Amino acid sequence: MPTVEVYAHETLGKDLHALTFASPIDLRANHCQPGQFLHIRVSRSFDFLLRRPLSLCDADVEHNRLTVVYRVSGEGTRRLAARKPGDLIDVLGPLGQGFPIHDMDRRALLIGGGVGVPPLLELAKQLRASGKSVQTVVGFQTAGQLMLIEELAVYGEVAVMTDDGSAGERGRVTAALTAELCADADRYYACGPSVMLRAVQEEMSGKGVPGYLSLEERMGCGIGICVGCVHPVLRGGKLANAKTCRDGPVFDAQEVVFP
Amino acid sequence: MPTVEVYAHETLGKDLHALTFASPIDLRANHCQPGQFLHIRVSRSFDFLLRRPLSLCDADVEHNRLTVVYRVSGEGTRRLAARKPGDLIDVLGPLGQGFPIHDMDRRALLIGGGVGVPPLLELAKQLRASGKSVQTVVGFQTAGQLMLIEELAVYGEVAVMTDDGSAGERGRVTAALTAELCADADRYYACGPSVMLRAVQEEMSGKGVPGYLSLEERMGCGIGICVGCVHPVLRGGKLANAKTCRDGPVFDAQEVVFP
Amino acid sequence: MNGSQGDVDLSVSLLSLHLKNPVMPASGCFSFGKEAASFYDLNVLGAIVVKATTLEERLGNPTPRVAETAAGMLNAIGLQNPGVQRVMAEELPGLRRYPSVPVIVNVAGTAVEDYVAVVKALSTSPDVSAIELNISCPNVKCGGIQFGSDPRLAAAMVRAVKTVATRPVIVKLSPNVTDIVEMAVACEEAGADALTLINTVIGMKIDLEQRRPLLANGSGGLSGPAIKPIAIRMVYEVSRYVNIPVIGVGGIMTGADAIEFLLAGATAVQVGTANFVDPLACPRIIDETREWCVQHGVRSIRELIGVSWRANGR
Amino acid sequence: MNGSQGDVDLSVSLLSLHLKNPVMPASGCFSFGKEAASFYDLNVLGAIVVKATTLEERLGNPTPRVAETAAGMLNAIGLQNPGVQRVMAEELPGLRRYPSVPVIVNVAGTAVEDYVAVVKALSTSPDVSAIELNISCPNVKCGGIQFGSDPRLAAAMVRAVKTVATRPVIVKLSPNVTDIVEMAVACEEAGADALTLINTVIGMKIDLEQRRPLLANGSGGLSGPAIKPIAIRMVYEVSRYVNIPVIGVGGIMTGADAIEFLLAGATAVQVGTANFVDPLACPRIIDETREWCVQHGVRSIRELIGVSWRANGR
Ligand SMILES: Cc1cc2nc3c(=O)[nH]c(=O)nc-3n(C[C@H](O)[C@H](O)[C@H](O)COP(=O)(O)OP(=O)(O)OC[C@H]3O[C@@H](n4cnc5c(N)ncnc54)[C@H](O)[C@@H]3O)c2cc1C
Ligand SMILES: Cc1cc2nc3c(=O)[nH]c(=O)nc-3n(C[C@H](O)[C@H](O)[C@H](O)COP(=O)(O)OP(=O)(O)OC[C@H]3O[C@@H](n4cnc5c(N)ncnc54)[C@H](O)[C@@H]3O)c2cc1C
Ligand SMILES: Cc1cc2nc3c(=O)[nH]c(=O)nc-3n(C[C@H](O)[C@H](O)[C@H](O)COP(=O)(O)O)c2cc1C
Ligand SMILES: Cc1cc2nc3c(=O)[nH]c(=O)nc-3n(C[C@H](O)[C@H](O)[C@H](O)COP(=O)(O)O)c2cc1C
Ligand code: FES
Ligand code: FES
Repeated sequence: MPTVEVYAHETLGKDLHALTFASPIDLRANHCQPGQFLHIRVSRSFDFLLRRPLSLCDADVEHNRLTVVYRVSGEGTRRLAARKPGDLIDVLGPLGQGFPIHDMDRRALLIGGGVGVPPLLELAKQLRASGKSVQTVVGFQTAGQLMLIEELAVYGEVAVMTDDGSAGERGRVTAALTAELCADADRYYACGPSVMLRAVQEEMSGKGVPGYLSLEERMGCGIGICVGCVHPVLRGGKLANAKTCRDGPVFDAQEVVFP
Repeated sequence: MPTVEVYAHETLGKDLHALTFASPIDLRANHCQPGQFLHIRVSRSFDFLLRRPLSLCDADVEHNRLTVVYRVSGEGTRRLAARKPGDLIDVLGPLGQGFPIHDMDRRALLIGGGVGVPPLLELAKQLRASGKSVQTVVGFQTAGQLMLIEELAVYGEVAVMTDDGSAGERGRVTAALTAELCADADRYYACGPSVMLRAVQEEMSGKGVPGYLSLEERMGCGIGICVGCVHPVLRGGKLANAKTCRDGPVFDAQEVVFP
Repeated sequence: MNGSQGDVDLSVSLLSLHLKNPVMPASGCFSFGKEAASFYDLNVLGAIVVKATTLEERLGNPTPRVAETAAGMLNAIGLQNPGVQRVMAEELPGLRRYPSVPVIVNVAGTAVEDYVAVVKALSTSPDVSAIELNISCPNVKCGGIQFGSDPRLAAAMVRAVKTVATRPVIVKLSPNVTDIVEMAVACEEAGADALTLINTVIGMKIDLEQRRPLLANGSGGLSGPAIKPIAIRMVYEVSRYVNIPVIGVGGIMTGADAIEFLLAGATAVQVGTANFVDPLACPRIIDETREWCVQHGVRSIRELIGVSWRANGR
Repeated sequence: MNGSQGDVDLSVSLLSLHLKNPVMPASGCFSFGKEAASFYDLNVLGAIVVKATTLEERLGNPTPRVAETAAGMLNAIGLQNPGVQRVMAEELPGLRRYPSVPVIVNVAGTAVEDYVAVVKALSTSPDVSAIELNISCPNVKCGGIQFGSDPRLAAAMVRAVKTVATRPVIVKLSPNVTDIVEMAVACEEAGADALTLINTVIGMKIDLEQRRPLLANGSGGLSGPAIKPIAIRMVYEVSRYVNIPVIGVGGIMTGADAIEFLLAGATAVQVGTANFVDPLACPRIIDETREWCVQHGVRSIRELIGVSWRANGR
């Protein structure tokens, strides 16, 4: 499988890392979409048999490098955190359907929670590159978990929410989705935990803004062959189980059903 | 478990390595016997759940270091071969009963085959240190597998046999056990594959020379708790299954029964 | 690869089917082939086994459906599939692109009548080379597992299906039984043309933080290298006892693993979980199998089948 | 370790026995304790389970008796032991040095009368706190496994043993059955005081160079992390069904693994293969279990038992 070299591995905060590696595909020849993910083996050992999905956070087309930003949340990501520049890692991707960018849009609202924030960075970059204005709202449990705020601020205003009020405003991201903010937006793009996405979906559909949700499910294969990662969607009036790895992770918010 | 630092890792030949590491026990305070073994985890991964037994080949009391010499013969030893100076490895031991040195002996005959040769080096050293003369016969399949010949030659004459005649004399080690050579010997010490040990036992008992055999069995634990590594012995006229890890690996040749 | 590999004959006969090599993806671990086809040319495969097909569409179980374990994984997919009519109309025709690759359709259901109806439907399809009866899915209530654990029920099922099948019928057995040989013999006597062993082993993982089973379904099926010794033992026991071919599956990650199954008595092998870890697992395993034969002077892979027990006599 | 750990109550009651913590070495993975005692003070243990004891001395199987597998190992020791009389005379008295540690003696045999005779003999020993009936050893012909796979035979065995036993009788079940709950219920109804699950899973490894099974015995028992999901599922199913305590065993390597078994419904746990990898496994697992409780605000480990199914109702 595609084995690529680690270029840089930075610590962004407690248990938070940015891993940059040679892209398994030629970025000049192949466009990669924000919201797509990389599927990474954290070790050759059978102790970590399955790959870990991590969102594309930055694509450096010039140097043909990709960056993922991840939080150490279990043994697998802990193992990944030990990789050093020059090490080889086994990476599949970018995989899946990312966030579509619509030509006619002028203003995009980006909404991220926790480890759902990283894909918003490449998204903001590509949105700006196609001339749209970007407004971002991100939420975290607590100040210690903040990430990528300055990087996102390069592309537009960033509002920060924390559950405990230790940074930005106290409250959930939905509290920041004021009528004012949303009236302006042609479209929203959200990535974060299920509870957040569900709340965002409700809030924004109430406000009549169309958008996209990037869903998170446990994956077996990441390439659409195990049917492990499904999420219910309404298609043609019928309930279906879509594969988040191949039909998603990004879905039109209208079709996503939260069970 | 005792984790010790690798001091040196040399390549002695194709797939043949000498690994030197800090002794898990203080060698000045604790005597270690030639023929004892170290029980080494080749990796933390569950892919290699069991430890690998490797014979003590050299004990450097002054620097408190131990050396094992091993051949890469499977995935576990291949993994071990990747360890570099400064790495930490998990080593238990030295374990088991080694070769006893008898005060009244004057001449010892050492007989080794293949990866049974390494323990003879520390044995030759200790025998010489206690004033005995040492004569060694070693056998290998072919010239490419020779090991430790010069090192052994420091302590006495070394006769080399190869199955294909590509080095030393052609033939099995038993062919070198001439009446002349054996007439001199007070005792023999043998380590090697089962077929060799069985032939040596027969040959030497015929010649009336007492001796020791170091046996090789697959081990579960190496510390006497799984009863996986047994070998039949005759004790008090009764057949018993002795643990090669704890009662051995070195046994009085008289009591060893080859099934 | 080197030139001398052309000398190794990897082909095996399985029932009326000629397989150019003994390696095929396992059911449920390859979907219907479309996705894998973006990674390699499926023509290299010995055969293809597609996902379990039921009479009606099934949405399967809620998520999480998969969990990682030591050297393995648990799944509780719950037989999600579009139903036999759509499988025949939408999925199977795409595999015509690989005419040298037999297509085996895995069939599941709740009652004997379901199985019979699905097999009847499939028997009209030009795209089906053989049927694999999945009487061993541990992940759905009434999902066939009762047929997989009672020899009389299994035999009745096989007999019923054989009356309508126009293709060879392979029965896939569950390892979650006291006596695998008894199950195998019951199926053989009822007319099974071949056996596949093993399906997944029932297992569970508890989420320590949530303090409840990690899979939404509670338990799931264990697969991957962890179960290889269980599968090898069952293939060994069954293949030396029955007179129909056995397809081995469980934990195959490398060519050496495939060889181990052949030595144990399998005529062909299926690769499941490995496809998730490495999308190129099947072609790699085929190459490694060939390479092993070259290195061991094996001219035809058929020489290896069952050697581990043939040497000892039966 | 830190000071607040004194706050965690790790003790559990198992039958009439008070265990200072729920962790004990598993039978056959600790011999009779002598060797482990050179690594640590056995007083830290919740209990000790000693190696299977039979009526007469047994030499066991030929070697190789052990083989490594992915995240596991196979063994076919074949019940080597010096026989019950010498066990009582030579092995058990040494454990008097650890008066706070109950000693559970694992009993195996061929016929019901053997088991009864061994239990009778052990019932006269002051060194035995409980009996663990091993009706599940897969590695000897007629080694008890038939009792472990037939609920009626198991029940008959338990009844016969209970008539002579003066100590609590724990029955250790085999996972190699179609219906583990049926086995458990049969033993409970026959008077078993507790159950241990699971013994090893039957498996095999083929030596590719020799082209025959690696173990001299052919098949062997699979243990280690590979089987943990199988054990967890059985402990979960059985403990929510029966009313006697369940001791969980299979693949425990860490404190988190022990916690997983308690959540699944085990009242205590046994540690087998881990002792081979790390002679200090038991004391380490006890420490890690305590540490986990501290970190999760658990005051008494008894709070955790069966929580994974209690939450869902029965
Ligand atoms: C499409 C997608 C994109 C993601 N992008 C990011 C990202 O950019 N940054 C980031 O920090 N995290 C991201 N995650 C979550 C990340 O995949 C998990 O945190 C990670 O897999 C945990 O692995 P572990 O070995 O540390 O945990 P363990 O608990 O040891 O993992 C065990 C198994 O569970 C799976 N698993 C555990 N937690 C999750 C989870 N939350 N989601 C999916 N699978 C899980 C693992 O992949 C593995 O198979 C993403 C998840 C998905 C589905
Ligand atoms: C007391 C003793 C001393 C030894 N001393 C040496 C030595 O000094 N130098 C040396 O090169 N070799 C020595 N060996 C052999 C060495 O232990 C094996 O070559 C090694 O364990 C193979 O491991 P592997 O992972 O490469 O092979 P694998 O085949 O992957 O190992 C799988 C399992 O089988 C066991 N195993 C495989 N081959 C052997 C074997 N021949 N003997 C015992 N267990 C085996 C492994 O330990 C492991 O548990 C000794 C063996 C014993 C019993
Ligand atoms: C995600 C997943 C889905 C599966 N679906 C099916 C199925 O639909 N029908 C079937 O007979 N077996 C199914 N299986 C079992 C596999 O075909 C195979 O028997 C098992 O996984 C053991 O092989 P492995 O260890 O190579 O994965 C499934 C296995 C997995 C992991
Ligand atoms: C080498 C070995 C010997 C064993 N001997 C016995 C035994 O004598 N009696 C018994 O009931 N179980 C025996 N077992 C089974 C263990 O007690 C335990 O049930 C099994 O190994 C699963 O636990 P583990 O995965 O922690 O090893 C033995 C296991 C091993 C590995
Ligand atoms: S992870 Fe396998 S289908 Fe999506
Ligand atoms: S290896 Fe376990 S007793 Fe010797």
